Amino acid sequence: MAPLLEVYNLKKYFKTRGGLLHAVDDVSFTVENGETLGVVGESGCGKTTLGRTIMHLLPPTEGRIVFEGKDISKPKKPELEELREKMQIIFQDPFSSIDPRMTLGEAIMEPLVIRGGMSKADMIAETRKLMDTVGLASRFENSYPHELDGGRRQRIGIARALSLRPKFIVCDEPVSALDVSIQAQIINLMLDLQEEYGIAYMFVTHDLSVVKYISNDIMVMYLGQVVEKAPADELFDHTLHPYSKALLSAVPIPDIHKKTKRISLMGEISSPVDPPAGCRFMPRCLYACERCAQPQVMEESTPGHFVSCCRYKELAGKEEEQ
Amino acid sequence: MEKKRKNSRLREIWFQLKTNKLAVVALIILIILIIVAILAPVIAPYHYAEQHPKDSYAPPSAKYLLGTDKLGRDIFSRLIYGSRYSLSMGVIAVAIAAVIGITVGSVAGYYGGWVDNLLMRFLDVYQSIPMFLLCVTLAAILGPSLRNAIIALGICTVPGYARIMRATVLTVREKEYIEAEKAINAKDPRIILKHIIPNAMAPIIVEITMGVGSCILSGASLSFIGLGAQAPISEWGAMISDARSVMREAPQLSLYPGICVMLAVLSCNLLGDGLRDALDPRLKN
Amino acid sequence: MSEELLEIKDLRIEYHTDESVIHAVNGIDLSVKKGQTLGLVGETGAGKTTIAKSILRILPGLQAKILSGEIRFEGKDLLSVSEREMRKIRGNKIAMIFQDPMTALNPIETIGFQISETLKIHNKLTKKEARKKACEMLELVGIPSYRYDEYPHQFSGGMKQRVVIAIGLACNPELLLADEPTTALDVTIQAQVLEMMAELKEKLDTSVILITHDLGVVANFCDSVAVAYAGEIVERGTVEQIFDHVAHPYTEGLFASLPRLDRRERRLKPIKGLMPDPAALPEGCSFCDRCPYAEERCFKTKPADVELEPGHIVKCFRVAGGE
Amino acid sequence: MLKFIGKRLLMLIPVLIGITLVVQLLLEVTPGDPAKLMLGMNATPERVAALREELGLNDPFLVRYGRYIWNLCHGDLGNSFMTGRPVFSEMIQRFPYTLVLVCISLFLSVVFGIPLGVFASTHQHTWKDNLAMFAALFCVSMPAFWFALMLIQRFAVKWRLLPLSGIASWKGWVLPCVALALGFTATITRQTRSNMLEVIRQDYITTARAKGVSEVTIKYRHALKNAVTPVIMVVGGMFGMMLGGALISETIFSIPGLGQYTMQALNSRDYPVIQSSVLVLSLLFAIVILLVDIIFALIDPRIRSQYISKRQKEARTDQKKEDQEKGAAHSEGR
Repeated sequence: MAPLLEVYNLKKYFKTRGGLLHAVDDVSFTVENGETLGVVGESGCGKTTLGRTIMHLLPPTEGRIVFEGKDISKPKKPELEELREKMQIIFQDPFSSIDPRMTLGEAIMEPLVIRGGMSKADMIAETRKLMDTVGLASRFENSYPHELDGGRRQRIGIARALSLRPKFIVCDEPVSALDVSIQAQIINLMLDLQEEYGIAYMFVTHDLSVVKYISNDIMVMYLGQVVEKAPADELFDHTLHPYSKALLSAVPIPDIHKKTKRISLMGEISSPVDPPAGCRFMPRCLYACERCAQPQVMEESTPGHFVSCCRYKELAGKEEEQ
Repeated sequence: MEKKRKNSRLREIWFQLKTNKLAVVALIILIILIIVAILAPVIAPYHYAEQHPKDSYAPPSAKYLLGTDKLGRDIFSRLIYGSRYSLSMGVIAVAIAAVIGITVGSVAGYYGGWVDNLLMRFLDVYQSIPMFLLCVTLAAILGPSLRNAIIALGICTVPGYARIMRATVLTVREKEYIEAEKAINAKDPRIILKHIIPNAMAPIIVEITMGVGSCILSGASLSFIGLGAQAPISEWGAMISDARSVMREAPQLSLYPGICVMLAVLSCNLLGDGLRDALDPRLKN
Repeated sequence: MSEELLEIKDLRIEYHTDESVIHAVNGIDLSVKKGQTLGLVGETGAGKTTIAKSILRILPGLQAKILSGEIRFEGKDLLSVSEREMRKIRGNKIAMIFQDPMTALNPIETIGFQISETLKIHNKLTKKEARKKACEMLELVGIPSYRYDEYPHQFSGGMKQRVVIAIGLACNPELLLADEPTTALDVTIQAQVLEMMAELKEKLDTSVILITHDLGVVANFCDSVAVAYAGEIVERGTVEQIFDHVAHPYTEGLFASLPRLDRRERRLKPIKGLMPDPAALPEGCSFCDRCPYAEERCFKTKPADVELEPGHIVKCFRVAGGE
Repeated sequence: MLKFIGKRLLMLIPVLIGITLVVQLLLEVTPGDPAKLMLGMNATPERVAALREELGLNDPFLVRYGRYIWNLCHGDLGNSFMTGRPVFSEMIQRFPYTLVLVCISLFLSVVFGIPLGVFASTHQHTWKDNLAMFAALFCVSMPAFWFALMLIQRFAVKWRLLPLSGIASWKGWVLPCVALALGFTATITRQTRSNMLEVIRQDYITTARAKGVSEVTIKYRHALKNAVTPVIMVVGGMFGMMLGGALISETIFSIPGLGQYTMQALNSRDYPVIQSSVLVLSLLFAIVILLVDIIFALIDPRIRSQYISKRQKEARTDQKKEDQEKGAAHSEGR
């Protein structure tokens, strides 16, 4: 079966006074039906822009997006409307992604109202059902978002996204603003929903541990480009790209007996405005060499494991020597 | 559900406003002023232009509550009628300015790009002329009358509303929930009417409340220099102007209308302050 | 013990707002040993920042009320010293680093001024000396000293946090209160900053209270841990005691709900429910509503501190049960 | 810095062109024939027509506008219809009076307004603050011309302490300046207070406190410096309002400044004078705004550095825009 979503060479540039800001630069990937693609990266890597571009909240600069076998790179209005019933988005900040003047019930019902074709009673019933699905007690129906805590607010966001029965949901850091205990509740809820409705997720986050939990495939981004892409376990077991390695090692592990050897990176992320042609990670990379100034090619090391680094083979060898 | 929500929103604002004693007092004063203005012919003992030549400069008495002026006109009645002119000056001028300003500001803010650029550059030029100077010039050119003064005031105060509306629309437009609305297929008119405008209204409401006050003030100034209400209309500023020539003989004549202007403007400002806190509890100190 | 640098006893703090009284801190006991790092862990609203600010006595004066308690620092009760004396301690003996480097620096002063200011106040240095010392501090936190005269907006988030740390450490304080110093930063930057902090701590022999919600950070940088929940310390002890012998159900739940890089599980075990409203705390144990082991007595009476082993103190009936 | 000033000076040009255009247009749509006005009620139509021809009033709009600009560039603002004297020399003569009046008033407002605002903010939640704030609101709500009359009534008529009008000695300046300054002082007080309260809440103030900085230093160095920056913006806008206020003040106190000149011209429809007044006063206003921008840039490093280093230019321009918008919103809020 064809993948649910295919993205080829997607680019999204913003014009700024300093020059072209390469927010997403030549990104390709696929998402299978009912599976989860995790997109990891630090702030400024373009992961959020990528999600919005696929949702057509931002028009892509270049590249092809294929959904259910149909090219949707430049959708016409009716197409786009149809598309948005199948693709939804959950935002990072549940505090700002719901109109503060809507009650919880109204907010969840709104997508149904806009789609139309349902009687008011049906819509109310459907809303209650959705609230139940995401674990919101019906007594909150007339509450305003500011009266609720972050976890419940994020549940509203999920219910809204779910209401049109989409096949694909872009989740833009949905748990980053939440406390650990609440975060776990929401992650479990999302996993349950995926199982029940067979939804595919594109899970955008900066948190590697979360992404490990929820993803089938993981894509690591740096400055608008994909540096490594692999099935989740493969990525964690055989990390190839120097940036992915550094990223992994930087996560403090909550176990006093497993002290990780940290790979300290030099400096900070460089400017995404008119970046040089070579490897974008080069200025911070411990293994940078002359070849890195050339444009990098994505290579498949083992089936399904892609890496965009000209030295990955040498580096893998080196590590074994050690 | 719809109705209930609107009510509860209003109730919430009222609840917040209630905690501010001064604002409540201001609101009551304004309501009284409006009632007085509407019922002026009923309340006032005399018509504002009615002259009693025999009773020139009469002291306060049961017959003339606050005395009379040179022509023997009852000051109290004139003040009551004056509320009609002064208030309408404020309200109508603000209405003109707000309607134009909100429209211009929303268009500029929502569509952005060259429309925004053009409108904003135009406002830049507009605002580089000192506001009161422009207003006086306009009023003088249109010819001195109450109506023309209101028009001049209205036109001159447009930029304030336009800028505030534009700024708020710009911030609201960038909010994530607007993006969320787009993601569920909400169309532009729905987004603008149901989400952007209601969320952008708060600063404008405050601005309008304060604006009524400042238009009453500027209106009075216009009348004072003879470019607003013309005799015998007893607009408060015009009354002060009348009284100016007899300041030695009857200083109280300029005192009363001044106090009236101040009371009305003060109430608007207090209410505006109160509303600002009520609409945006964040700003409350 | 004599080596305790800071000891907090039965601290209670309330916030009074227009509508309600928020019980932010409800009788906590804490201690920090000299040269050690204490990790203060807890979720939003657990009262962590309030504790830190109360040590420096910089709580918002009008709303916050310290009801009772004692904060002993070098033999003095900080809650009863004069404001004058307190000012000599702030920034000098006890310094604080704030969560958001973006807003913690004055936007219209040079970073150099902001570092040297504290030196001028406490060490009575001349302008020139202060500048020299501030430049050293900058180099110490990894910022070239020629950037002395630059303004905060010219620095990135991670760099700003370094500046904030330099301000904190400028006077060589005995105790550093670090309030979520890396939460606002990216992972790789967080690693850089934390590592630098740990190094400086060793070098300057400073004790640290590290406030965080990240158990990973605690495991890597702390000697002892205190777990805060709803204004109480529900469990405290050394890292070994907490990480290897979890006793309190909340701490247990916290560990279970953590997605882990180092393990393979398909499902997290979250704690059910939410933290109680600090304006209306339950009568009994504050965790009773969410606790999987809650018994009747948990709802009625507050559990007292139980010392499991020396230094490992838990607020729970279950561990006190005598098993 | 020079680049910044140069750039802002260049931006003045389109604004000036805009102003002249607006003024010309305004007069265009005005009912009434200036020629008739000049010759009085009982002029013959022939004389009116001749004068119209002489004044070039029959030429198309663009021609007249072009001529106006051309003359303007030569320092020729035309002759007054009423007196026949050149407007330019007349204005030069009157200009100092207005400038003195407005500058003294502005100075008074700032000198009293800012400390009062700081005072109120540092005494928040006490009766002192409440009283100061109510008094300020009171003053904001008071018609300035009425206040002027009350002052005259008390100080000149009743107590005879100060002259009724005219500026024969320094005493003559007292009342006009006080009258003009009052409302603006109150506005600055309110603005300063709310800025101070806003700034006091910021994290960097807590940082300063945690450093052991004394409360006094915190308030007067850290907070005030941050709080005053937006006030400067407001002061710029206020200058324009004061110019407007000068129209009335000068008339009431018979000060022979530009305001009085303009008022007289308005009453007699003396077009060249009206046109020139609006232009000159607006130009003055624009220059002050420019000065304010420069001061603002000097105080706020975020804007200053914009013209020093090119890095991150973008973000900072946006920041500045935002600040300006805020400033504009503030000055309009009055």
